[in-house]
Amino acid sequence: MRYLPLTQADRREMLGVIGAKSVDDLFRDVPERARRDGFVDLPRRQGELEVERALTKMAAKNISADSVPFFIGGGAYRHHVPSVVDHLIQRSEFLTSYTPYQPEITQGTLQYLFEFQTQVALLTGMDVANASMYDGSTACAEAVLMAHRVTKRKKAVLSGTLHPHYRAVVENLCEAGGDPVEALAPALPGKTEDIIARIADDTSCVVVQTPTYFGELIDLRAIADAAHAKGALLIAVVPEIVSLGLVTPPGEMGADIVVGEGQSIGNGLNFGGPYVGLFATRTKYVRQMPGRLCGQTVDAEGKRGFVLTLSTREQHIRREKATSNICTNSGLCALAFTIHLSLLGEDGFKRLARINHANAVKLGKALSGVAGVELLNDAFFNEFTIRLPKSATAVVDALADKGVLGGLPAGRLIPGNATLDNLLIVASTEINTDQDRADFVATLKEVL
Amino acid sequence: MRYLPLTQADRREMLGVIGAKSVDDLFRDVPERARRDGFVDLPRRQGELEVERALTKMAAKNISADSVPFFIGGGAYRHHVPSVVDHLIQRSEFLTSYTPYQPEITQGTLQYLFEFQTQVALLTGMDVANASMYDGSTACAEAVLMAHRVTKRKKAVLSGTLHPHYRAVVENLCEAGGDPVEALAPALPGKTEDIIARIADDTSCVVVQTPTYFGELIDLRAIADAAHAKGALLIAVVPEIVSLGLVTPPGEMGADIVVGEGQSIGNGLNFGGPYVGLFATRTKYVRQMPGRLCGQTVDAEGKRGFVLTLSTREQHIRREKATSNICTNSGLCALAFTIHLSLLGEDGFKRLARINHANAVKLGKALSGVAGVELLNDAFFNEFTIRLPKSATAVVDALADKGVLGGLPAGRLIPGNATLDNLLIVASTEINTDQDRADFVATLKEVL
Amino acid sequence: MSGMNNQGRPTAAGEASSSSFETYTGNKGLRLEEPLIFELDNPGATGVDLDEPEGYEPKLGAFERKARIGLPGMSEPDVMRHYVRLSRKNYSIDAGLYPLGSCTMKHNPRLNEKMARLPGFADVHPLQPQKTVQGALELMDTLAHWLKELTGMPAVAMSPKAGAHGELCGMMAIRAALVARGEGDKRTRILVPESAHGTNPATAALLQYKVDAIPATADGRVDLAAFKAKLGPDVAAIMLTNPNTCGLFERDIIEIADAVHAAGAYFYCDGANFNAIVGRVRPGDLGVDAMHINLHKTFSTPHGGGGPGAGPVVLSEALAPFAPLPYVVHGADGFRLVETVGEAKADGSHPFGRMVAFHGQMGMFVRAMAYMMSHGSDGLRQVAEDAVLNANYVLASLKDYLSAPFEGPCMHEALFDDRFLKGTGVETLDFAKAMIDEGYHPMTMYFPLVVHGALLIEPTETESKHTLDQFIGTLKHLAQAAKGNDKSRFTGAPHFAPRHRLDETLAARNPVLRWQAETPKQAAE
Amino acid sequence: MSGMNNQGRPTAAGEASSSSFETYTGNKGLRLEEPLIFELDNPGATGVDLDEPEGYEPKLGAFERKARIGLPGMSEPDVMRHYVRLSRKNYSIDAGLYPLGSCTMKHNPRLNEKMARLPGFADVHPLQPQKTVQGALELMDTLAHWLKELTGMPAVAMSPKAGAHGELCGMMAIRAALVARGEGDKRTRILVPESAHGTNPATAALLQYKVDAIPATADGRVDLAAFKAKLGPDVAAIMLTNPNTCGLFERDIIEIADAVHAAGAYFYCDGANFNAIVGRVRPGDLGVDAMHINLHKTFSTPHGGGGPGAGPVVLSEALAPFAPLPYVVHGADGFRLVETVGEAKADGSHPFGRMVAFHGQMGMFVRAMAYMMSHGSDGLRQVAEDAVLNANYVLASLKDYLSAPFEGPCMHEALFDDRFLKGTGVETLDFAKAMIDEGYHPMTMYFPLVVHGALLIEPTETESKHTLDQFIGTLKHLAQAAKGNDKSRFTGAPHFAPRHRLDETLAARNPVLRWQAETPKQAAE
Ligand SMILES: Cc1ncc(COP(=O)(O)O)c(C=O)c1O
Ligand SMILES: Cc1ncc(COP(=O)(O)O)c(C=O)c1O
Repeated sequence: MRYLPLTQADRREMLGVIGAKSVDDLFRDVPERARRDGFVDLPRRQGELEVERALTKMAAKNISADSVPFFIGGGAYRHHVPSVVDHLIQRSEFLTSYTPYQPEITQGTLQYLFEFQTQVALLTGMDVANASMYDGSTACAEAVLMAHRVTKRKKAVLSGTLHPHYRAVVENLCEAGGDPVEALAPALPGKTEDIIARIADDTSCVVVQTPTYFGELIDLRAIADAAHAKGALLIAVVPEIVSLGLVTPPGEMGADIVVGEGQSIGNGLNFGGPYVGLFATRTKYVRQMPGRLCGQTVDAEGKRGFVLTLSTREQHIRREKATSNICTNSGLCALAFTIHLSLLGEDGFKRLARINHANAVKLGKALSGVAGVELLNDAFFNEFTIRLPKSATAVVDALADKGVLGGLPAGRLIPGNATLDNLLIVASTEINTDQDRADFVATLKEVL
Repeated sequence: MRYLPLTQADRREMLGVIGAKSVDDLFRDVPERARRDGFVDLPRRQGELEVERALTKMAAKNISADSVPFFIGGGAYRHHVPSVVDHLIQRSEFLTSYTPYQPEITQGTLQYLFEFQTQVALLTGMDVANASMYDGSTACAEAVLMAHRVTKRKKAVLSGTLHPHYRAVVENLCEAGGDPVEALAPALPGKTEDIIARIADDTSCVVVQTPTYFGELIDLRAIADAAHAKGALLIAVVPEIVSLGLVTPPGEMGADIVVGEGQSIGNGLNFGGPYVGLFATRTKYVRQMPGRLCGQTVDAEGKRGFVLTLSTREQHIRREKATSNICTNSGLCALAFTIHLSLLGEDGFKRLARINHANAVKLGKALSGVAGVELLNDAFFNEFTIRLPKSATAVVDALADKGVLGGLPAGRLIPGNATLDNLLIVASTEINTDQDRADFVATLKEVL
Repeated sequence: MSGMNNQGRPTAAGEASSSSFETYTGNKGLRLEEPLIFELDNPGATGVDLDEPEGYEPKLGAFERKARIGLPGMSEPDVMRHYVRLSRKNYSIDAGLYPLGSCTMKHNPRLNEKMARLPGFADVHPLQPQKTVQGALELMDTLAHWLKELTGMPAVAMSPKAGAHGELCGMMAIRAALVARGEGDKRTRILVPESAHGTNPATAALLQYKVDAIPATADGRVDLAAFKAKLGPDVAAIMLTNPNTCGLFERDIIEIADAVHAAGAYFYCDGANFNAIVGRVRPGDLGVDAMHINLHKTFSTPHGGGGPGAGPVVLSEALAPFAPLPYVVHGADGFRLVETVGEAKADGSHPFGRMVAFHGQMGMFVRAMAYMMSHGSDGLRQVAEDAVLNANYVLASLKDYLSAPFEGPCMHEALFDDRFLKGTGVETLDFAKAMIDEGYHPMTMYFPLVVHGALLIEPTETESKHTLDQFIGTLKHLAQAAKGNDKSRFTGAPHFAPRHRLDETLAARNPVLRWQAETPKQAAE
Repeated sequence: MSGMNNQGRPTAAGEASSSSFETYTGNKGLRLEEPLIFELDNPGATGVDLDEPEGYEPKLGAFERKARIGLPGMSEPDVMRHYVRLSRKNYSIDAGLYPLGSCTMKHNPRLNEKMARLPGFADVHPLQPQKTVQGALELMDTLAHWLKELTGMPAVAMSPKAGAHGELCGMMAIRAALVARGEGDKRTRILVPESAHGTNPATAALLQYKVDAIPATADGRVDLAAFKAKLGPDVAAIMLTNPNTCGLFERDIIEIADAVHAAGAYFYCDGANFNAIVGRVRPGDLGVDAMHINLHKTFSTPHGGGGPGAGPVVLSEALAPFAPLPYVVHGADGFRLVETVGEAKADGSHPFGRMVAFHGQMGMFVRAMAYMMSHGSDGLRQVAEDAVLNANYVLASLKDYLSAPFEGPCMHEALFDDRFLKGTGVETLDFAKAMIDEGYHPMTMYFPLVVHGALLIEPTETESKHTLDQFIGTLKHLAQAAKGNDKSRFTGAPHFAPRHRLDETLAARNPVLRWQAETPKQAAE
């Protein structure tokens, strides 16, 4: 088998050195009952050509985003990733190294993590960021647990316009730990939700997303003040990180913890994963942070170098007292993020954000020009919500049949809420051309 | 522009250091008449996304070999190249380094060239090989010039079953230098050509290809003896190097120089280039070889290392006295060749050759089962010639319309020879499945 | 062309001189220093060409970001060079043996990378209409089938993002099952061997369970008597790693499982070491109720310098109904992704909730699938056998030079302790750092905690005998050097790496976690 | 996991020790030794899984190969590691400045690599029916259009495989034109400046021309008077490089061209240095009859450690009819590839023959096309300006520290000589090798031949000012060190590279050009 270097001759020789008659001998500690001879009931080995053909065939059964006018967002966004990014993350030295526990021979990984942490802190307007979490939703749940540790309280209040999956992940983790969660009902764009009224003395944190599930931009300042007044923390959630090229960062609006989904920068859609969770906070809370932190130090010669640090927060040192159980995170996705953002730079990143916004504004205009279609948002970035004259799910299906992937029915992730049935959440990024928008509008007219 | 690091500020500052008022200043040696202000009449810069879209559209206008049952050979063969190969040749250190003129920091390139030279010598059964030529056809022409240098004669005799393009390249180079070339008429498989009769006292070399243009395997021994008897050299041409996994190498049949096309190993079809020319000969002729040679030596610490050597043969040292004008060759294609052959190894390479042969034999059987179709070859490797009841060009066109790329009409490269009109040269490699062959046969029946 | 570089002047080797002086650039040949991107900022430069949108009419309300963000400007060539130079400071599997015990650092086939990049997998949105992603769902379903067959378990939860996340998922399923039985509050204790990986107790703690440590026997396994003594009506589960972190198979595992079940508790198995038994032993035959599988270990998805990974969890009949959302079912009308509690209830299951947004690590699923299909059931069995053979070869070859706390045979990793260093003044850490000078990544150190100064070596099946022999020779040589009095070679190690030993104490005492305009550049660059 | 590696044991930096001792493996940290594949042979191992064909009935006649070939057996992981380790012994543009004069080592965008791998370009056979390759022919036609526009020439031959092959093609076209005029035998002399690249005289010699050297003036250009004196009825052509190999623009080029034409000869221009003028000066406006373009220089197709390249040749009206086969024409029915003399004659042209099998370096064409489209006419003009600006910046910054033979401004490369080393005992070669220790690839040395101990520096436009400043600082530092008496630093250089200076004399005296079972392995591995 091509991946296995040992030959039969090698095996014989090695068994001799070991002093074992056979390989079975080495498995003698396995209880009789559990030993299997013969192969598991699965296909046998295949050559590279065969595997490639089979998987290529499977992949071809999907409609890939690059093959149609594409407007789906909802927490994952299609952006153009420069070819340099994918080339660099495939460098053996990045792709096939482990967590940098031996800093003398992993400075490459450590330095980009330090760069990543700095970039995330700058984007979010916070003091410090960690070296990544699994994704935005788990980062959000970890933020809530961190708020509990900081405030020594147990109750989280979730905005109703938090991404429904994020809400479910937070609820799942908190409730498994026996901690109560209060989640509001979704308020549509335009309507403001009175989350401040829910902040009580036992509130550990308020979790608010901007842009919201519906694409609306939210003012966090008042919420931050109210939360702080009650000794609670404000956790801001940013599902589309590109928005921070154009939109006031939560750090400037009083957030105590900012979590986000970093997929938009450097990472593909990948049907939902792997993505990269962003986690930033204030310096004073550093020792309560989950996940890995890379720090600057010097070596024996006094040269600058980087190491994983403050690991007394982590499971491998603190075990049941750790701030989280996370170990493997999203290192390589963080590298892709860091490289793409380095390529963009200050000017490129802001321009990218302007293009996204401009495309969304153009699309919103075009769509609201369609009879019976209403744009609900006042202020948005690259995603917004429209009300259709009929079921959004039916419309999206019909659009798909005609070769347009036209958005996310608001009700798909919040089932059983009739007020959402006709709402369609639509995103537009730099990848969309005028032609894409024209096709969308034309096809929508057909199916309405 | 993304590839240009200088900013306007940089440019101003640098002009200051130089003491020039403007960039135009630096171009002051250009005659007035030839200075252009304004841009050449071509499109302006485009972003990566735009370029990618435009070229992807252009590429989509071609029928790629992977999308249809594919049976074309004729000097370029479609084989499966393991993914490792393409990954490794894209390593920055291989892809973006220059010719290894500074051996202390190019041992990577030099060692694989040494490995390549050894592999080529082993495959061809010769003593030494060079570090690659442009391709098989130019290697062939260079071999003839080398034979002229060795024999101090000027006349080459070319077999009629030498690949017509190779013949054209040899004739072009020789005639440009005023040297005569005698080329025989193509002898069809089965018919033996009496090339021995053409060998005279002024013959510098005899050039014979095996497998031939028509796929037939040729016995070189008698030709070698006859050539040597007259003081001429035998140049053997191997267009499908994979054949040497199964077929007696020219080195064992008395060839003095063996040239070949290495594309089959490690390199894609690429519509004809870049490919990699193989060039091997006997030790005694080394100093008459064209192209680069990598040799083993030691460094100041006595450690083994490799360098380019015998460069007194080359243009950069010997100028008009050089053995060739070649400078840039096919380094990276040679690397791909070396990696792929390393992956195959002795057993894998021979097995690959057997699979190719078996597939061709099966196909030959299947095709000759079609009414009116006749297989002409007695002994062949993975390519053979069939006679069709009508024009091969018409048949190939009809097959293409039905989604089968069914071979090379013998007459395409040898126009104006009526005896070839109905001959189709067909190749089958490890990429062909039983389904491919069945589709070919079925479609052929339809179009006949 | 630079053909003239030795025009008429062939270099003669001349005298070697291993003098070591400081260079002007700080570089040393191909060992290149590199500043931070922020120190390379060239304002106005960019590596991406984008045109300003025409007819730009912002609809941002009061939320326009005004201030400078502080991102550095760089062209593409500068960015390329920066990260290539950084990469060259890393060790990697592709460059050499990476014998980290418990990490299963095996060869990562590039075929898998290529397959994961097929647009049909890589460029598909998780929320597309399901009829447009049937191939993606088919891949998840096929991978699930392979995992179930290989483990002999009836169900699998695919969404966990890594091993620790899988542990959390499995323990949540256990908790849900207990709650469903009305024993949710009653069972508050989790038994965890001392040798367990840190994520086990950390996971239990996340669910507010009390962690109760089980001692190990002299032969490195669970102390059966002590374990049984700890069992009781308040025990929710045992979290056991098998093969365990000492690289040993838990001989009494079936008896343990039976006892756990008899006590009304569940058996969580940490499957990080599945590579040792894949294709030969099915956890389902051992009485396991839940086990995570690190696709980034056993099934070779690359570690990527710390992730991403994937941690699907196989579940027993008892736990299957509580599997989290989403999951794939195969109906007449093709594949369906069950995303909501409503749909699940209709299927008669009771998902405990959702682990993560969307559906899990699709990119890793494709890689693992390509890896499994390439090996097949025969190749996978060979994987386990060769992994175990390699580890035992290392153990047998070194046990007289280093010191081994336990008798063999071991499974996929060979464990040593620091007794062989006693009196040398060389510590486990120093010994490991000296391996760096020899061109090796050190093995796992100081884990598991049950042996002193542990050195845990996992070669994996993708190392050749040739490689192992050189590695073994090196360790023998270093062990001799340590016993001789060549101490500075160890305490000063590494001598030849891009950096000498780094001051981790300083880093923790005075944390510098991000670049700031005023950060002193020091030696870098 | 190796999380425990510093469990409770943060490393303190401890004392540095730059002791240098020999390691057991010969490796030094990340500097890894690697044997030859033949020394890694593991008989029976293979890196490719292939099944034996069933029903195998050979039709090989008497030609079955029986003996062992001698190829080593290796698994995929071993092959991967071998070549990754080798790669790490190389310098590359991606790792640092590569200032080889005359080589135009600029950034190689990965977009170009990606485009060249589109199946529609990479997986197309050169002999497919033309209707199935219309996109490929369109690309060739489009690239040809760009090359003609940029050079101001009416025709281009696309098939030459590299610069030298392009020279051959251009000279053949000239010869064909002369033959057509009946002057084929009469004109036997080619004028070539002393400063010319070796391929120029070598090419002329291949065509049996007599090479007649033209001297250079004190300011590094063609001596007009000497040149005119050499003109005559037996001169076939002049081969002139412009900008020339001293990095200077030939001020009198138009006068030279006129004189050549007046003498009935042709003007071949070596276009290897086109990067200096692309988008700003069109060779067609200078009276050039033929010029090759190294796509692997000006248009950034990667050098790949020595190739492949591509050398299309643009041709004047006078030479266009003689362009070789094949070529692409665009008709009503799409694109057509003219492959035969017959077809060509019908078009009224008289191809002199064929340079190569098939149609040229398609893979390079795609890369160059992507590069050109990315820059556009505006970006390409900027390329020339920045290339020239960078070179002049280096010249101006170093002329007082090194010695420059000619007055500026230069074009795309800055030329220095070895006068600044006089009396130091340090030779040009030693000075260059010392740059390796500083982390730089040396510049081109001892070329062009018209200056003594030449140092030819071509930074290209893709280097930032930041990079140039560090490079300039380094050269100043080394120049001072050479003038001081730090001689061993130079003669012993490189000290820190994977190898010390190599014995090229030994290599040539006793050539070992292939591995043989008995080759002593010596230090490697
Ligand atoms: C024994 C063991 N359990 C659990 C884990 C955690 O897995 P992950 O890092 O994927 O979260 C690891 C890996 O580090 C491990 O070695
Ligand atoms: C001035 C000059 N002419 C011609 C050549 C030959 O080009 P190539 O190496 O592509 O054959 C080169 C490149 O080395 C060169 O620098």
